[in-house]
Amino acid sequence: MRSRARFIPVLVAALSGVSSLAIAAPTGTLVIAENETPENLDPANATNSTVDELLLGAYDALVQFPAGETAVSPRLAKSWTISEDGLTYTFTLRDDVVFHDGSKLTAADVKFTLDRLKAAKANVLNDIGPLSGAEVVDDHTVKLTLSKPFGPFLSALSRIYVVNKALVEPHMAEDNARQWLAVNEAGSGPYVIASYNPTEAVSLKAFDKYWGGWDGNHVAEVVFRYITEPSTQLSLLKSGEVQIAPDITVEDKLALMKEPGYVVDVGQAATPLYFDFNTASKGPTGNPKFREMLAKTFDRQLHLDQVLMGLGTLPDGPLPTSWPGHESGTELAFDLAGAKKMVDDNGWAGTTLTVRYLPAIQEEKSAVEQLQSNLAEIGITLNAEGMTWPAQAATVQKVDTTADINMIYSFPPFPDPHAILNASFNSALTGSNGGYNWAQYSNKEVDALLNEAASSADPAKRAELYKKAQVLIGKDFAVITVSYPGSVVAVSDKVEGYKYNAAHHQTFNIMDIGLK
Amino acid sequence: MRVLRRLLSFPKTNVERTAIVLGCLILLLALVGAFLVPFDPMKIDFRAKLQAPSMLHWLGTDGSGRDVLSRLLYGARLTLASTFAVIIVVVIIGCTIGIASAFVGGAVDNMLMRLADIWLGFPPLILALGFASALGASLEAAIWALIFSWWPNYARLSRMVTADILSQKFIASADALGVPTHRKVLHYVIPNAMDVMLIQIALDISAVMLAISGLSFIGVGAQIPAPEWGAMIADGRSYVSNGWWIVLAPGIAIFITAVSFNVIGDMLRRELDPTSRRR
Amino acid sequence: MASLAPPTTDRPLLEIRDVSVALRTGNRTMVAGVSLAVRPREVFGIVGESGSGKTLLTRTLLGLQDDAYVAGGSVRFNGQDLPVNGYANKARKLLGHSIGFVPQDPFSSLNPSMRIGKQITEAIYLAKGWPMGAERTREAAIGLMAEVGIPEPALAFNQFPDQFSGGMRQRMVFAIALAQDPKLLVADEPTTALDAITQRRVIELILDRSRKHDLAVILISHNLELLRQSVGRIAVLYGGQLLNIVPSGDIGQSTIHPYTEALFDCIPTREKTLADIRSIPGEPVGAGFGLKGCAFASRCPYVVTACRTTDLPQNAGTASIFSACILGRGVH
Amino acid sequence: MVELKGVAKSFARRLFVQNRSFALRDINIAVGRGEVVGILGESGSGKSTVANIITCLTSYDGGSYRFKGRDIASYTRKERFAFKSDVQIVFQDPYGSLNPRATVRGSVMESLILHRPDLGRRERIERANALLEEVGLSADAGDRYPHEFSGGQRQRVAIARAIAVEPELLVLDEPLSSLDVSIQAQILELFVRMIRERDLTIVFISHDVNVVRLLCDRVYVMNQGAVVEEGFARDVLNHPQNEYTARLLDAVY
Amino acid sequence: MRYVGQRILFSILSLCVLLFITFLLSHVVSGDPAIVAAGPNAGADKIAAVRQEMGLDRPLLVQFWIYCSNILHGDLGTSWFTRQPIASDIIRELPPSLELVFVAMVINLAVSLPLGLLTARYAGTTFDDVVRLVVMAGAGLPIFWLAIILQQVVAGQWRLLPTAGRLGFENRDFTGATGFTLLDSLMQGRFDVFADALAHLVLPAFALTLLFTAVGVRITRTAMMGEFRKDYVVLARAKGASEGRIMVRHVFANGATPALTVFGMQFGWMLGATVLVEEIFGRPGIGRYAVKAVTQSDIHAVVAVVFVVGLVFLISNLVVDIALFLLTPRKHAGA
Repeated sequence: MRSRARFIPVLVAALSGVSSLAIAAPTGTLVIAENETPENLDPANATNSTVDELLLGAYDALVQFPAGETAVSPRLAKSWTISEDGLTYTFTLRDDVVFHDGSKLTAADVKFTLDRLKAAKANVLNDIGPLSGAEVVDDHTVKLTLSKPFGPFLSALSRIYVVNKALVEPHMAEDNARQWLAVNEAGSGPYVIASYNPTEAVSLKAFDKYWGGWDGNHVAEVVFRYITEPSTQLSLLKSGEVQIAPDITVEDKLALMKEPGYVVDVGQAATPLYFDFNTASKGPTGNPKFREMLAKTFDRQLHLDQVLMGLGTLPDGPLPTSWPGHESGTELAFDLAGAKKMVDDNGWAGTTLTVRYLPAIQEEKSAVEQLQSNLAEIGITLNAEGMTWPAQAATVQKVDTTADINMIYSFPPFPDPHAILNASFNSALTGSNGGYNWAQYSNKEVDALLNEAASSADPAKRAELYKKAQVLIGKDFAVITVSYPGSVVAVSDKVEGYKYNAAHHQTFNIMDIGLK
Repeated sequence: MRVLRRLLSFPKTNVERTAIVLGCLILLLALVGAFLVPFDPMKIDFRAKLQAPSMLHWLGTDGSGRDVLSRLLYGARLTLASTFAVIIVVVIIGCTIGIASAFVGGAVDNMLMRLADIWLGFPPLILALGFASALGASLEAAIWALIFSWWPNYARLSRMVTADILSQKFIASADALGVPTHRKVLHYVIPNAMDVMLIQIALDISAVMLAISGLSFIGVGAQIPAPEWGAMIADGRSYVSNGWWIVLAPGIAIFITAVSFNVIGDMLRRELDPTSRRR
Repeated sequence: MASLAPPTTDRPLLEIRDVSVALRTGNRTMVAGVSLAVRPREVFGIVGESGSGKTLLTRTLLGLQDDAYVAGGSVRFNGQDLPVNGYANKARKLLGHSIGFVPQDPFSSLNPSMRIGKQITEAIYLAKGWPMGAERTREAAIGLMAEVGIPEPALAFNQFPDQFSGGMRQRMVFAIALAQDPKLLVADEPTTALDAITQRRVIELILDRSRKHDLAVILISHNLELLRQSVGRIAVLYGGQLLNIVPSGDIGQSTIHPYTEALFDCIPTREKTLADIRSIPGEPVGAGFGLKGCAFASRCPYVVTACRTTDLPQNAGTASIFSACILGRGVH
Repeated sequence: MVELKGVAKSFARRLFVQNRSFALRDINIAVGRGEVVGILGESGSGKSTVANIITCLTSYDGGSYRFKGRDIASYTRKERFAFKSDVQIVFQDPYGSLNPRATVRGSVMESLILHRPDLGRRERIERANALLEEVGLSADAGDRYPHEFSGGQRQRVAIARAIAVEPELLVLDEPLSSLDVSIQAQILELFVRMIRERDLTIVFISHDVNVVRLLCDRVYVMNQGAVVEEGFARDVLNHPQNEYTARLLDAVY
Repeated sequence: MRYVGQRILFSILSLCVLLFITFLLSHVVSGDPAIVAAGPNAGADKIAAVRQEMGLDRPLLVQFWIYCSNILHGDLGTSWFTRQPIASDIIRELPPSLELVFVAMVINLAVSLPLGLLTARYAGTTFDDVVRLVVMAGAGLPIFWLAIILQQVVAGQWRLLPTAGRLGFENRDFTGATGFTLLDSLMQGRFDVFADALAHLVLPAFALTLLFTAVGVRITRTAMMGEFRKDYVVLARAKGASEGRIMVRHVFANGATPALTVFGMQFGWMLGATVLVEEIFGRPGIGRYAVKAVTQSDIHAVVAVVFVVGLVFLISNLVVDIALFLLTPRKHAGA
């Protein structure tokens, strides 16, 4: 008895040792705190980071930005060719990809995905511009055609998550499967959404037939816990119930930097925060002179030093300084005395404005308070209305329901000037057209420059065009660029492999993470 | 003079005396506090943020470097003014409906009171939440929302008190004299209903205040930078780990105010309520 | 007419000497210097206007008044002394099963949520433990109900009080009070809430029971005429003072205490005409009036200065007839 | 003066309310000028409802009520108002029958304000003081509020209030029942004096046989909403014909 | 039985008023319901289609009728936010809240009834004064503030109880048939899960209940005081019944009846007050759902919450009233 008992574990160890050479089975559970609950699971809403962070694990795209990189890598697509005129992209798909239900992923699924998004008028297509159609060449070849050349097309495909046609198609009837995909998942990604309780937690479990294999250190389960309170997130991080806490206050993050057991990761984010002035308004912000005055009333340096506690970069115009095509000095510097003079000269004192913002985001609130305080000094009342993202998004759908000022983060889906400038300043993408141009900004010259830049493939030419556009935008005083905060995430030191992904801001590279 | 002497004879215990002193102090601060504030309650100074209570900032500073004491004093007016706004409107609307209902009687009375009964049943916070969400988030919306959900309290109470008064023999005496209705309302009903209303108002001050601050806390009430006490708590929530005083101070302010008015209301009930006075 | 048995010479059943009662809040003395003795089988009346202290005195003596206590004097029941210290608890323990009590308002003196039978059997059980078993207790209770004149007692046994009229309820209260086979029954204004015809029936029920079961009764009432026709002796309370103990037959006949006389002159009776009615001027003095001397002095037609300054004479020997008038009025 | 013929009243069954009083059936009551008429009955006999009908405080469903020869139903608004100064009522409960928030003088003056608009303020005050004195209260009592008075004193105020408009008919609805014995006698004496001194017709409603016997000329005995016996008080209350009246008289101490 | 009939009739009447109020909220107060229903990023053509689909071009009365029949068929609309039928969202969110309110209610009753009875019995004593002071203080504590403080101190500093959530990490996969974790865990014999769920409930339930308990003690005390003044208590004492017996056998049953009616109403009010605690304690539930819906302007979801909470309120009142009626038949048996 005794000797056998001793023998068996040895045998098991030997066997598992053999298999671990081929595949290291994912182990452990990673718990990530998140302060906003997801709307749903629909890949059509992948523009929203609380949705994207779940989809990123559950779905695959044709190409993807690996965390920490600025160029796309092949994913579902092994390789691709681009036609001379830049209008046709032909992708060769991997042949070993299976969906979570075990069926093979083919070109038909890719075509179906794109057709569905088009039919559903999905937000995620806003970034993809002139896509006109998809065509199945054979099982593993798909051809996408554009109506005109579009430089960042490949980058934009990184948020087009391919769905399982066989599963989704039966639910297309009324609403393009929006309701079905809102709570069901039809992906091929490394993780399967195991449970979805959007007010409590969402759990993803490793998919054992993942085409990419499970080499290296991975977690078997990822749980997103929805914890609104920064303080609760902090205490859960400290009690070990949570390993990643992105939403605790800057002050707490600074304190954690000095504490053993935690790592505070500061990612170089390229997500500008704007005050968008309602440029189409019949009210005071419709007046460029007035906007010029407003443009002088925000102290960015103070915001960076005291609100972000230095964890970010000082903005110089709407584009990140390090990006190609950045033009310096297009926005006015902080000059409250100058603004005061303009107010006095024009008799603007006593004006009341409204700003809408997301109170859940500490730095937005602080920025609003800062602006309120400054404007109060020059005789202008700024009322604030705290909202949640979808509610605020609903108000900008009409010019007359758009507040005088809206705070908005631009989360570029890929690191290209187009992703920021086009989304925020192209008149085709104003709030009333369903886009993120919440300044309702419309300037034909700017539109022309942006469109030309988008269809060009020459980097130098594009940079030049974007520079010109920035100058024009600056002259119209459409926005104040408030900050470029770093992506500061507090992580337990048991976590291995966390890396900030600029293309998927506020998500987590869960497929790279393991636990010590 | 008479009334004042009578009022001064009310408090019987030290708790009640303390409550009255505190209540008056809070009302006084609400009136003049805005002029006493040591710092500008709205002025942002990020360099001074999250300072613990000190000789300079007695209650510390908040996450935007504003003096908590100044905000508290300034907020006293906002908080109490909203509370009283709700109560005044609710008393006027509710009592008009209630008194009219009692006078008209019959089916109309029955219907109105059933309506009020049912209305009253719904959790005021949820009803207010629904209303506020329809109106959009602002302190005014929260005030209207509370009025919308609170009026049946007074309609019912005033209808009950009026019916009780109308059933008394001095009203029958007045009827025997042919006293006209308007005179009955003004000279008979209102003066006699006053005490009960006063008690209810005193007790409702804390309830309404808690409701308003609750709505502000949820985010459908006062908006930044208004230092409404509930909003201040909401504001300080994220700093509990490194700025506990930001949450503590307005909470204690609400607590003290609510308890003071509760004690005063209870005292008034003991002294004025005819049912408890009769031994 | 009712039994007007003369005071017997038996040893007193209840004897109280110089008893005073004070309120717990403020320690105000409400009733002072009351001495009287009730003998076995005697039907004894206590009369007084509202605020005279008659209810307070008796309830306190029975240990039933929460907000008052026996502040002085001595109480002796059935040969047993009751200490003044911690009086209420001891009184309730000692007197509970020997004295039956009937409160004034039949509409609130029955527990509305307990079946009538249960309320009676509870009294039996509390007095005797449970020696006779549930079935026999039930029979005893139904017998008692029949005895106090409840029609269909077996049916009523399982019903709730609010299904009965005031008169019926008062009978049930009697059944409860009698369930423990007491030696003394104290009835505090038992008929005030009832109509005249019911009132007469209930009083007769009490007197009948007293005769048949050798039960002593203390009947408290504001109605002097009722007592005059029902009881043997009447104690007259005014302003918390015991002014007079008088045989009922003497009222309206011979010299009695000025207050008793004045009270009798106030009441319209069958025999009187308008000319016979004489009111007492002024307002009644409440219990605990706190002045020296006689409480009635301010309204007394015979008043002299000494009435206001001299302490009232005490019924020190708990004599069966007593007048507190210093002028000697009403003293035989 | 008062003539009730076949007056009936039923109480509608309400959904949630149970009414304890009996409906009235075919009531015939006549009161002549200067008479003191008693209405005798136990609680629930309907006697108070009769009082309310006579003073027009409640309506009736059948029969007719003629006051001074004219049917009440034919009165105009104005006449109805004038009627109120002809007929007044004093209730049983002295604690509830005065407005707690008006001074005693105010309560008395209320009648004058309404029915004697010709009087000036000073005259009204003087008259009120005189009335208070008449019912045995000092003039300075007028500034005080009802709760500062005893039951008997309040009843005096209620009487002063009722006679302030110099009514011809005074309805007394159990005016003695909630008073102490010694005070009952005082108020009774006050009534006797008033009847003697003022030109008053009185309807005296009571459950107290002995008081009715003393005060009233004629009496109506009511039981369960109907008049069971009527006649001169000394006849009815000494030699009752009706079985109920006899039982009632037997029971009384 | 007539009473039960009346009570049910009254509840149906209440339901109509409830429907009316919610209709008012969603159709009149909120502006154009079509825009709301269409959700963000909807064009003018879509809004027009929605308007026709919802019958908004028809008379108000007809709209009310459509609205009522929709709701009574269990169709509470679709959340444009979660894109799910709101009814299914609410079925998911209601059990955790009811569970929380249930535990809070147990605490409430366990404290209010005995304390109310004792303070009424010993009214005017130091004990009474102290309890009343504590109660008065409890009635002035903002629920949300108390929740934060409790969480920070008891869970954060002392680490006595869990900070947030509904179940501990090790039980995160626990599911059951009813959605009530306490019930499900018992049914499956998982006492560890039961204990875990209870531990997570203690703090939020306590924060939720304190204010209601303060009111509960006061109401019980008043009701009991009224009973202690009645003569049947005197009669019971005269029988020789002990104080304990009087309190338990006589006074309690009579005084508890009016108090229990209030507790029945408190159940609904507490459910409303979950909006103040659930988010702080990171618990799923109808309150958190409501706050979310309000801040997202998901008006249909808000209206649905108002409706459902009102419905729970109606039902809990109906149950309490009928239970009281059945337990104490005296009031109506004769009628």
